[in-house]
Amino acid sequence: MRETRRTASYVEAIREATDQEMSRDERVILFGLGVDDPMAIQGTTRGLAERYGPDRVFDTPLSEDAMTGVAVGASLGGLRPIHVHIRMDFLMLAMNQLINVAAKSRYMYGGQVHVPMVVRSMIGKSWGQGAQHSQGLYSFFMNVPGLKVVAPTTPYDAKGCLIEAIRDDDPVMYVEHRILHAQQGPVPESPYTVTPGRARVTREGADVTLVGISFMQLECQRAAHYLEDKGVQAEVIDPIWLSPLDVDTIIASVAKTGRLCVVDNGWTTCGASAEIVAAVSERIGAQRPLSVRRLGFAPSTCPTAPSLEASFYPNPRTIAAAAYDLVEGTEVGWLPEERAELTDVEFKGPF
Amino acid sequence: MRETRRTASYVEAIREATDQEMSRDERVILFGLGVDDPMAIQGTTRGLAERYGPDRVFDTPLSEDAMTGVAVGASLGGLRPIHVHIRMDFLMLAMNQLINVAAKSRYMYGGQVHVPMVVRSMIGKSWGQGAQHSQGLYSFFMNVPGLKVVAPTTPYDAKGCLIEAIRDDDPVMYVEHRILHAQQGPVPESPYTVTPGRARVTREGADVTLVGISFMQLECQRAAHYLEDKGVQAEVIDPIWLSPLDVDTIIASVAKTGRLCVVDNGWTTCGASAEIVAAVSERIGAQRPLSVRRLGFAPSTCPTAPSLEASFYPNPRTIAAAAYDLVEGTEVGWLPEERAELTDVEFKGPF
Amino acid sequence: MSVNSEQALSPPNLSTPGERFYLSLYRIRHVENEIARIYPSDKVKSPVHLSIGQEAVSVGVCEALEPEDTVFGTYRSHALYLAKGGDLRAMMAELFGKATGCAKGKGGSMHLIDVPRGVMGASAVVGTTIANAVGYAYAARLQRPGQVVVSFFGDGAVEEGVYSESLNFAALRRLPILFVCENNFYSIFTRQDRRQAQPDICENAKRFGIPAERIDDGDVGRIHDATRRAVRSLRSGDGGPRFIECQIYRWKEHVGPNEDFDLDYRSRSEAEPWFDADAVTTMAETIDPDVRDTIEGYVHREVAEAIAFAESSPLPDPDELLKDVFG
Amino acid sequence: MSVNSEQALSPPNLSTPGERFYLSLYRIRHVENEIARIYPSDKVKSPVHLSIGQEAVSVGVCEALEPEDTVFGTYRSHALYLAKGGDLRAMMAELFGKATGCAKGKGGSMHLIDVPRGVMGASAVVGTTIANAVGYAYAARLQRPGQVVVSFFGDGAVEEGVYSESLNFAALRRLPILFVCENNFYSIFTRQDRRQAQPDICENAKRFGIPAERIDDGDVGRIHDATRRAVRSLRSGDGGPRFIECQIYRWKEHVGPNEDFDLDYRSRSEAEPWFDADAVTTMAETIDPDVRDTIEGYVHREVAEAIAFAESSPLPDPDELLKDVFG
Ligand SMILES: Cc1ncc(C[n+]2csc(CCOP(=O)(O)OP(=O)(O)O)c2C)c(N)n1
Ligand SMILES: Cc1ncc(C[n+]2csc(CCOP(=O)(O)OP(=O)(O)O)c2C)c(N)n1
Ligand SMILES: [Mg+2]
Ligand SMILES: [Mg+2]
Repeated sequence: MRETRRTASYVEAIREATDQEMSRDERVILFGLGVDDPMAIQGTTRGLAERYGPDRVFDTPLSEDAMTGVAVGASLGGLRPIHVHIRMDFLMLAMNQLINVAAKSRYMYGGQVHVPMVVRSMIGKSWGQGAQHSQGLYSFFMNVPGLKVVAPTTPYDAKGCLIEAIRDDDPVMYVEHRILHAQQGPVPESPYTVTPGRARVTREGADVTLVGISFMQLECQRAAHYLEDKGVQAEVIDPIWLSPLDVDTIIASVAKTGRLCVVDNGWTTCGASAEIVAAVSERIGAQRPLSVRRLGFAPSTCPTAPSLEASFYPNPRTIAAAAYDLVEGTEVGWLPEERAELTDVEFKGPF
Repeated sequence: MRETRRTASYVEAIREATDQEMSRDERVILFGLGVDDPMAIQGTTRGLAERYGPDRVFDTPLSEDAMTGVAVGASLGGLRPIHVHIRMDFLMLAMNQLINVAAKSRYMYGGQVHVPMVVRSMIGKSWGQGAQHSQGLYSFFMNVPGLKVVAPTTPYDAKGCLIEAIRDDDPVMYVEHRILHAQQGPVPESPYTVTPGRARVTREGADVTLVGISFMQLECQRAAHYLEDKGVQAEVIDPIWLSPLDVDTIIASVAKTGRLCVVDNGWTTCGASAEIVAAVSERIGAQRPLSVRRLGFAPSTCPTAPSLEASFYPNPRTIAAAAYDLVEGTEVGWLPEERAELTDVEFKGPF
Repeated sequence: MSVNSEQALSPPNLSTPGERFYLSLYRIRHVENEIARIYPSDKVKSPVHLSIGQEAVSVGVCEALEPEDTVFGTYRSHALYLAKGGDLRAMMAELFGKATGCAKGKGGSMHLIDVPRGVMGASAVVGTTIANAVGYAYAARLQRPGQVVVSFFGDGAVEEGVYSESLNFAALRRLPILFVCENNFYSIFTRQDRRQAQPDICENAKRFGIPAERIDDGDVGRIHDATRRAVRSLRSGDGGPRFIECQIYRWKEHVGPNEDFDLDYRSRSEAEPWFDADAVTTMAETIDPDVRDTIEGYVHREVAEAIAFAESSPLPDPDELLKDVFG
Repeated sequence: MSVNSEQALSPPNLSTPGERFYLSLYRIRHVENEIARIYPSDKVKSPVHLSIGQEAVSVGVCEALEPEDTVFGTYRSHALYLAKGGDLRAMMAELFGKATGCAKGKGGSMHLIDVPRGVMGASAVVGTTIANAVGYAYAARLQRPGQVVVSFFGDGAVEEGVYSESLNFAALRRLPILFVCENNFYSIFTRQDRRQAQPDICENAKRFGIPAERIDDGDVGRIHDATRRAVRSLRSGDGGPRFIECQIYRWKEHVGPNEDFDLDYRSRSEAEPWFDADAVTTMAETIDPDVRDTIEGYVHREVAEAIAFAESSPLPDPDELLKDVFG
């Protein structure tokens, strides 16, 4: 990680990465519903339409399927498109082009072409987003060879991973979480990249390994604080890239702690958490008993009532509780008292 | 399992299940590209258009997205549609309606409606099906609460699961493998159902547990024969239903064998095999070391050249080899000689 | 005017269609104004896409429907839900995330439903309910001849592939469905002509051989008449789908309770003619003042009562989280 | 006529456009007849969707293109690939699953590609390449003004949502793309009027404001002329997309080498007029017999050589399986 004194938000990190790459490489174009409108995709595209003009930055019709096909075709034609979706849920309209075309073109054409596109999409949470505005469906993209998947947590990684994604010659699914947009953190001004397939140990500890994906990385950090009260030292890992996935770093940690809790922003069944648990078990499960646990969305559709929604998601306290159970080897029933400084900033509109 | 002396093919089992349910319940309708054409979806819909007329059995425009929405809407309107796709790959065009609408309607409308639809889709293999005609993508549907998923292997289960799916009040993804269509087996004539969430132990053994999904169930049976040569007794399990998934039956077996090899018709990353391995590790991995392994599609797009395609898929010999390594606890490097009677029937056109 | 609370909750007896229209229009406007008023208190923990300014479409169409006819809407469906007879208290409770909500607090403002009144739901993903409405119409034709289905959607939905696919199938099978495009000229901040190569939506519908008619002034009477003609043809059998484009104007921001003319993507002067043609005001002027008082008084009490109901209703039971996933 | 093998492999010098057309038409026909002949031997381990009977479309259009123009096709693209100049040996090797194939044996008959000749691929999922062609045209307009893109698709693709979405975007942004609908009246076994409420495909295209022209007789000259007019407009700048519907007839079964009139979904009498109007035969009659012999002799040798090349080529190296997934 580079040193820097500059602090910026996740939004600004994305904006700056896009801006720098667009000015460096005129093949980079940016499009999607709303990229040039007054909201500017939460500010992440602010000013870019003015700077690079309507040929390189443009709003589109409501046509996710075709516009994804356009991104593929533009890539084949020599451009490097960034296609933005304000909700990951909408990618369900683009699955044919993503799974059947973008992921496969290089291979099924025998390496003669490549598809250097980036698809940005956002996971919603809270404030009544509900059934169709809340899903984290990146496990679909992890499943299919030919796509890369990245879900940065910090502003630092937001910038470095986006630059990496833009420069990458293969399609990259770049996953943002709406609550992360407000995060502040160190972000070097000049361009830099964050290498695919390298996880980061964000906190060291000997007792239990917490792997937190995207927004759940923050929740894991908070959970680690709660666990301190019980004398439990959690090691926390941010995979950053989900495909390629850095299993080695996770295994090194679990080899030490013997306990793994993967906390995801999606459902657990066949999810990223299933993959991580399975990969670890496959590699080192024969050597010693392993206490593993997945946490993610409750096995239901996301409800809108805040009282229900609260228990739909893992939170720092339930994560701490699950990790503590792993450490104790039994269901202890401990749930820490809520501490104000460890409460998540509530996301509130504009929608 | 019911006793019967009648033998029938997988194709006939599907046809008969559909026929019996359509005659029992006039709300059942059947549609999809080609259901009333001379190929009759490999024969699975033969004669039904003539018998039930064009209002209840109909071909459709090439409009997978809308026709899936039509199935949802017809369900809301009181019908029980069966929507057929000759390739699972084409479901990528229908993901919005499947994931965002069918799976969620009951919940997001507070239980006031339900969506009793069945989606039949087929996985292709061999004979140059290639990149876009070969995928087994059911892990996507397992991931999302609100959908049931079934992948029957035998003609017996093909019939019983389809009847169960049609009678089920929730959307069911019914997955067929093209190579299974030719399978023969006992199929009782009168209607019966195969209960969701119950796996079947198809062969008993004490040394290693093989879980084989859909067509890979056959390959696991064959692998078990190869393993006998090494004195290894494999226990083979067919999960039948992938959602709800019967983890208990698998765990009971692994508790006995200490070794688990899951063989799937899809990619392993975030696949059904990841789920099964993760669920087992989560439940009993803390008690004892577990040797677990996933086999599935190679981490590439499906190539057409037969020489490459052959190593894209697990086969009885590679399954046996992997299982033997689990038993020996190390990479032994054994690969059984091919035995003609254990070779798969090659699938050949009509396409 | 003083009534006791019993009376307050039974709707006034109205003698003319105009009065009925006014009740429905005024009621929707008042409900949404109240939502906008309450909104800053954060009691409504849900995005709200208000129909203020667009009420004439839902009212004009739904007044021409029978109770057993069925409608499908979008995330902007408060007006449609109410115009079709959807339960007001259940709607308010839904917005408040309460157990008594029309979706038990699980759906929110974007997924209103009232099955007995023929409101068959709404989607937050643009375009999806068009296909669902077509499928419902297929079922209706098979099982309940004479029933009419109406699919409401915005001008943005026309660009989605599912729209073309759905219209083709509906026309091919001559289904009893009325397509109503509520064309407010914008998808969020983007004008129609920046999204559609050929923005004549009626022409587009005719691509599928579907008779299409445009009402370009938001006149509730004209919308109603056009719907009656369409519904007559639909009910009588095999004529195939009909299409009405209603041009109309959204007064508030795309989502949320405020105006947004300061954002400069559209001008207040563009809106002025629509303010002037406001269906609620226009209709009010045609109603006898006493009847108007009765109507408005009734509405005020009904809405106040519904909000009180929503506020005092219990939260969903925690174990509701895992219910209704499967049957 | 006797030539040495060197000469045999360089194409004959042709003096008229008719001769050029004939070479291309005859060559495609002969290649596909050879594929059909070899097919029962199971050497071609791939589904084949033959264009026999439909060659005039690919030839008529591609003869009006420049080498740097780019085309996108479907799983039924042998004719398109060859007409645009795609490498024959690489195509045959691809069908045989060999390492020397145009996609190294990884794509098969349904995914032919020849980047230097401007054949940018083909998809087994109906409709998908339409959007890709539009995207390519977007890149072309930005980076290579004057380049023309052609999207080929069948009558079935018109029903897919992506078709409408793609035409709208192409028209909205006035992209340099020619849409060519190869209307052979069937999607597998299903006639167009059983799938499309309004089967006039040109009308449909015009709803997006795209000028559209129908060639209803499979005449290669008319197709060529229409394409030249369209291409002239596209190359000159901002006129926006063009559309040509070519009605044509598939002689063989949907997939595979045989006829299928015995299946009764269509009649031989429906096909007769198309057999009579066959572009290959018709064009042959206009060519000087000596030149014709030269052309046919060249083609026979070239095709035989290509098949021999394919047969003798090596299988892909086993470690190719995991290559080309990522760059
Ligand atoms: C498939 C899809 N794409 C994008 C969005 C984001 N979105 C929400 S509302 C909206 C505007 C749709 O405009 P229109 O159909 O005209 O309806 P209006 O809001 O004007 O009533 C958009 C683009 C969405 N919800 N679904
Ligand atoms: C999205 C999709 N749906 C269905 C199919 C199955 N299918 C393969 S070819 C074909 C026919 C398409 O007809 P048309 O576009 O007219 O092309 P033609 O085969 O006549 O050249 C169909 C339905 C497919 N490949 N892709
Ligand atoms: Mg609008
Ligand atoms: Mg066709």
